[in-house]
Amino acid sequence: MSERTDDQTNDASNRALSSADRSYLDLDTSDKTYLDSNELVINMGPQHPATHGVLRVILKLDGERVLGTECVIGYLHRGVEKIAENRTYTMFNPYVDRMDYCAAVSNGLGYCEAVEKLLNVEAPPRAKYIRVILTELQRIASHQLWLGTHALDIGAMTPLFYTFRDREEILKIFEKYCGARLTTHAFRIGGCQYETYAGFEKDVKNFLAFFAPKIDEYETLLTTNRIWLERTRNVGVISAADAIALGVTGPVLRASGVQWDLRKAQPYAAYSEFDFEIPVGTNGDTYDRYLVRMEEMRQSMRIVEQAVNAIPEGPIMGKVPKVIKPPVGEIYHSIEAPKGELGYFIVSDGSTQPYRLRVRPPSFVNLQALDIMVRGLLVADVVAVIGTIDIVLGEVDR
Amino acid sequence: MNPAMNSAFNAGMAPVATPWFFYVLAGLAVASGVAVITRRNAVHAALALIVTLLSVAGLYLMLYAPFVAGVQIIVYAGGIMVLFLFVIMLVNIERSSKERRFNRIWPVGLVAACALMALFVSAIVKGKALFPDRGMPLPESSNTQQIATLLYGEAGRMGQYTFAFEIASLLLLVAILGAVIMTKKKI
Amino acid sequence: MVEITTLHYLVVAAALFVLGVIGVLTRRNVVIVLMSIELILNAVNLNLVAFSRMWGNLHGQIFAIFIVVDAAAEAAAGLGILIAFFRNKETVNVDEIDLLKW
Amino acid sequence: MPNFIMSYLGSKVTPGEAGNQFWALIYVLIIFAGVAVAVLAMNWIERKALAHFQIRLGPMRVGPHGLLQPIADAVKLMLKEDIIPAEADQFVFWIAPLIGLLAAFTVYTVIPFGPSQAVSDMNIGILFMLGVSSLGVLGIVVSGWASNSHYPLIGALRSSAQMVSYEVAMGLAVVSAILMTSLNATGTGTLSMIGIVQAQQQQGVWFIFKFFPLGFLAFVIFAIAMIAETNRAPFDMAEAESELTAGYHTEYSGLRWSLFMLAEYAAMIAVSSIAVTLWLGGWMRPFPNLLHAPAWDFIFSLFPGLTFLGLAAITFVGVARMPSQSFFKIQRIGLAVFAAVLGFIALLLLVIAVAGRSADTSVAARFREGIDYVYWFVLKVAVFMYLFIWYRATWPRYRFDQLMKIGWKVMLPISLGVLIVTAIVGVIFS
Repeated sequence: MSERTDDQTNDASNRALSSADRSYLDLDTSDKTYLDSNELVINMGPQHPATHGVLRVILKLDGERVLGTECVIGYLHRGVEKIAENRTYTMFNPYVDRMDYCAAVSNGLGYCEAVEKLLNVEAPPRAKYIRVILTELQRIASHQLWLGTHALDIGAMTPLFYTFRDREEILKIFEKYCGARLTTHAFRIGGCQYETYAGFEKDVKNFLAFFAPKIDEYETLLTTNRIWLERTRNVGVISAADAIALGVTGPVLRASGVQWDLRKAQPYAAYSEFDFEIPVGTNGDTYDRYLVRMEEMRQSMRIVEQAVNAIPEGPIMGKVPKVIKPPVGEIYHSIEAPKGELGYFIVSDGSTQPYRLRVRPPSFVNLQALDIMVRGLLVADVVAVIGTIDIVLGEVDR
Repeated sequence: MNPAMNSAFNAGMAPVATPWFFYVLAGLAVASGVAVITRRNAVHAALALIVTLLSVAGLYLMLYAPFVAGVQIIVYAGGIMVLFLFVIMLVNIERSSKERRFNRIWPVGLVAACALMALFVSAIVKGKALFPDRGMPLPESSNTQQIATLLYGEAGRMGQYTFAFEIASLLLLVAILGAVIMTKKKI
Repeated sequence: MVEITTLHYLVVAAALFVLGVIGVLTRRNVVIVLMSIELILNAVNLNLVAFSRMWGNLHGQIFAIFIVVDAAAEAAAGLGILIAFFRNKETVNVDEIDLLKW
Repeated sequence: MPNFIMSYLGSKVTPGEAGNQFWALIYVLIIFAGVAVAVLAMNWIERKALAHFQIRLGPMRVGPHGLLQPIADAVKLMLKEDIIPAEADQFVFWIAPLIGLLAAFTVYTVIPFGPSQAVSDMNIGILFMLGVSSLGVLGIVVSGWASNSHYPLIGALRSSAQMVSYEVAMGLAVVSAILMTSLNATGTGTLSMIGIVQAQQQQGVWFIFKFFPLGFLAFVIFAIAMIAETNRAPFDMAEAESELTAGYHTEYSGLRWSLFMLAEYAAMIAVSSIAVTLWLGGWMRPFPNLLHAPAWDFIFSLFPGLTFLGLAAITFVGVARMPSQSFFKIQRIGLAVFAAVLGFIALLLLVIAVAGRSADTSVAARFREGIDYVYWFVLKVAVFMYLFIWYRATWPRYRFDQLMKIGWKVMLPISLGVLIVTAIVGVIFS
C-alpha cells in the first residue's frame, strides 16, 4: 500500500459527506404542509459529562431522534503544529505527548520514527523491542480507559473503577521506566534514552499474569449483559465502504470488517517479528467495536509476551548526530496508534527546525463518522457512539 | 377492618373536623378553579386544576366515598393531568402566552355564564326545601365492596351496571385508538 | 359552625360548574378549554356523590366513576386532536380553528 | 387530657381508627423523623456499598468511616447558594421539589409497620398509595418545565412518559395481589394495607409464594416497575447524567436539589414498603402460623436486639482494626462511642424483649410486639434498598425507547396474563 497523503484523505471524506444528506443545515421551511412541532436544537457540550472533554455537538432533534449533528471543535486547540515550526526536532518531542494524552507513548513512537526516517537512521533492535513493549502496554492502557468511560457513558459505573485499577499497574511500569506516568516522553530520536530498569522484564511478566484474568472480569460484566447488548448492538452502524470513504481507521474500521492494521500492513518498529492476529468485526456496530478492542487487548498481551521473552541485548541508541539537521525533503510516516492511524508529515528545509509538521490524528478523522453513525438514532445513542469512536480532544484539536 | 372500629372512626374523627375541613377544601377548590380560567400560563392553570381536583377528592372523602376519591387521585391527578402537562410541553406555548387570553366574544360568554349562575342560584334558593338537611349514613368500610357488587354483580348474577361498565371500557379503547391514530405521524 | 348539608356541596359544585362554563366560553387556548371541561365534569361528579350521600345509596358514586372514565377518554381524544392540529397549523387558539378543511 | 393520651396505649388499632388525633400526630412525627434518618443512613450505605462494589473505600474522612458524611452533605447543601435561573418560572421552580416531597411523604400515612403501627388504616389504602405516589411525577415534570432549559425538559418528558407507562403494569400486578386477598373464608377482598397483610396471615402464605409462580411473577413485575417508578438505575432515564447532564434537576442547586434527593429516597422506601406489604407478608415474622408457640414468639423477639448486638460487634472490630497513629485517635473514640450506642440500643431491645415476654396487656408487652413488627418490616424493606444499590452498581442504563418497549410490550401483557390466570385459578381453588 502506498503512503496516503492528506489530500487523498480529504478527497475521500468530501465524497462521503456530499453523498450523505446534509439538508439539516439549511432546513427547508417553505414546505408548510407538514410542520414538525417537536424540532429541538440542543447544544451537547462543550461542558457535558459525556463528550470526553470539550467537544461540542450541535444536535438537531425530533423529540429524541437525531436528525443531524454538527461537531464544533477547537476548544482545546493549542497550535501544536505551529509550535513545531519554532522548536528543534529534539525540543518538539515532548509536545507530541500532549496530543493524545491517553496514549503518549504511541505518539512519541510515531514522531521519533518519522524523524528517524527523515534522517535515514535506524534504532537498534533492543530499542525497537523496548518500543514495542511500551507501545503495546500503552495500547492496553488506552483501551482500558476507553472501556471504562464508554461503559460509564452507557450507564455502567463499575467497569470504570476496575479498568482504572488495572491501568494503574501499567502506569507504574511507565513511571519506573521513565519517571512519568501520563506524558511519558519515553523515546528519543534514534532509540530510547533509558535502559530498562532492573526487574523491568519481571514487572511486565507479572503484569501479563495479573491482567489476563482481568479482561475476563470486564467481559463478565458486559459482554453478555442483556442491557449492554441492547444498548450497543445495531447502534452506530457504519459500513466498510463508508468507513473507508471517510478515512476512518483503527478499531472503528476493523469492526466494520476491514482487516487493516498498519502493524501488519506496513510493519514498523519490530512488529514484523511477532505473531499476532488482527481482530475484525462483521456488523460495524458499537458492540463489534467493543469486541474488537477487547480482543486487541489480548493480542497486545501476546505481542508483549513475545517481545519481553525475546528482547535482545545491545545498544539502545542509534547513530544520531549531536545536532539534528535532516536533509531537505519531506516524509510521511504513520503508525497504528490505539485509536487508529497516527501519521506525521514533516517537511524539512535543511535547518534544525521542521519547516512544516502536520499530524494526522486518528480521533479527528474518526470523529467525522459521528454524523453518519448517529443519524436516526436517539440522544442516548449519541453518547454511546461518541464513546465508541474513542476520541481524545487533545488530539482532535491539537 | 371490623364495623366497630369503623364506627369509631366515623364517630371519633369525622364530625370534629367536618365544617372546618369543608370550608377549607371548598375554598381551595373554588379559588384554584378561578385560577384555572384566569391564568395566562397553561402550566400554572394545570397546577391550579390539580389543586382543585385534589380538594374535590377531599370533599369525596367527607361524603363517605373513599373509592371515588381514590379513583379521582389516580386517574385525574396522576393520569389525566400528567397527560395535560405532557401536551402543554409538547406544544410550544411561548407564543400563546404573549397573546390575548380571551377570545373576541368573551362578553357574550360571560353573560351566558352569568345567566347560568342566576339559574343555579334561583334553583338552589327556591329548591332548598327539596334537599333534606342531613345525609344518610353510608357504610364507609365496605364502600369498595359495595361498588364492586353494583358494578360486577355477585354470586354469578350480573350486576346492575355490568353492561354499562363494558361499554365504558369499549369507549376507552376507542379513545386510545383515536388518540394514537391522530397523533402518529406516519401510520 | 353550621352543619354541612347537601346544599353546601351543591353550592360548591355550582360554582365550579359556572367557572368551567366561563372558561370554555371565553378562553382562547384549547388546552385551557379542555381543562375547563374537566372542571365542569368535576362539578357534576361532586353533585352526584353528594346526592349519593343524601339518598344513602351508591348509584351516584357509580355514575361518578363512569364520568371519570368518560373524562379520561375525552382528555385522550381531545389532546390527540390538539396535537394533530398543532402539527398542521402551529396554533392552539380556538378562534383560529375556523376552517373546515385546509 | 392525659387520660385521652394514655387511653390509646392499651388499644390494638391504629390512631386513625381510634380517632385519637394526638397519637396520630405523634405517629406522623415519628415516621417523618424515621424516614429522614433512614434517608440519611441510606445515603451513607449507598455510597459505602457502591464504593465497595467498585473497589473503593467511599467516604472516610468525615467521622469514622465517613459516618458523619450525610450530615456534612446536608449542611453543605443547606448553606449553598440557591440559584434560580433568570428565565425560569420562579413560582413553579420554587414549588416543584415540594410537590415531589409532599407526595413521597404523604404515602407513609397508610404504610402499616404493624397491625396498629400505622397512622391510619384507610379502606382504600393501596389505591391511595398508588395514587399519591404517582403524584410525585408531577413535581418532576413541572420542575423540568420551569427550569426553561432543554435538558431538564427532555428529562421531564422522559420521566412522565416512563411513569405513565409503568404505572399500568404496576397497577395490574397490584390488582392480582388484591385478588388473592379475597381467597379466604368470607370471600371478600380488601384494599386496606393492614387487611392485605392479615389476609396473608389467614391464608398462611406470603402472596409471593401463592399459586407459584403466579404470585412470584406479579411480584417481579412490580419489582421492575417500582425501579422505573422511582427513576433508579437501570431506568434512570430522567436524570441520566451521561446523556442529560442531570436531567430534570440540572438547574437546581442547594437546598432545593436536596429536597429532590430526599423525595427520591423517600419514594424508594415507600414503594419498597408496598412490595413488602403486598407480597412479603408485611410486618409478619417468618412462619408466624407454623411456629406459633410463645417460646417461638420469645425467640423471634430476640432478633432485633441480636441484630443491633451484631452491628455493635462489627463496629467494635472496626475500632480494634483502626490504625494506632495518634492521627486516628479522635476517629477511634468516635467509632467506639458509636459502637457503644449500638450496644446500648441492643441491650435496651433485649431488656424489652425479656420484660414483655409473657404478659399480654402490659405496656412492655405492647412495646415488644411493636418493636417486633417494625423490625421485620424494616428488615424486609432494607433488602429492597440493598437491591436498589446492587442494580445501580451492576447494570448499564436502558435506552428510552427500549424502556418503553419493555413497559408496553413485555410487562403489560405478562401482568395482564398473570391477572387473568390468577383470577381463573382463584375461582377454581376457592
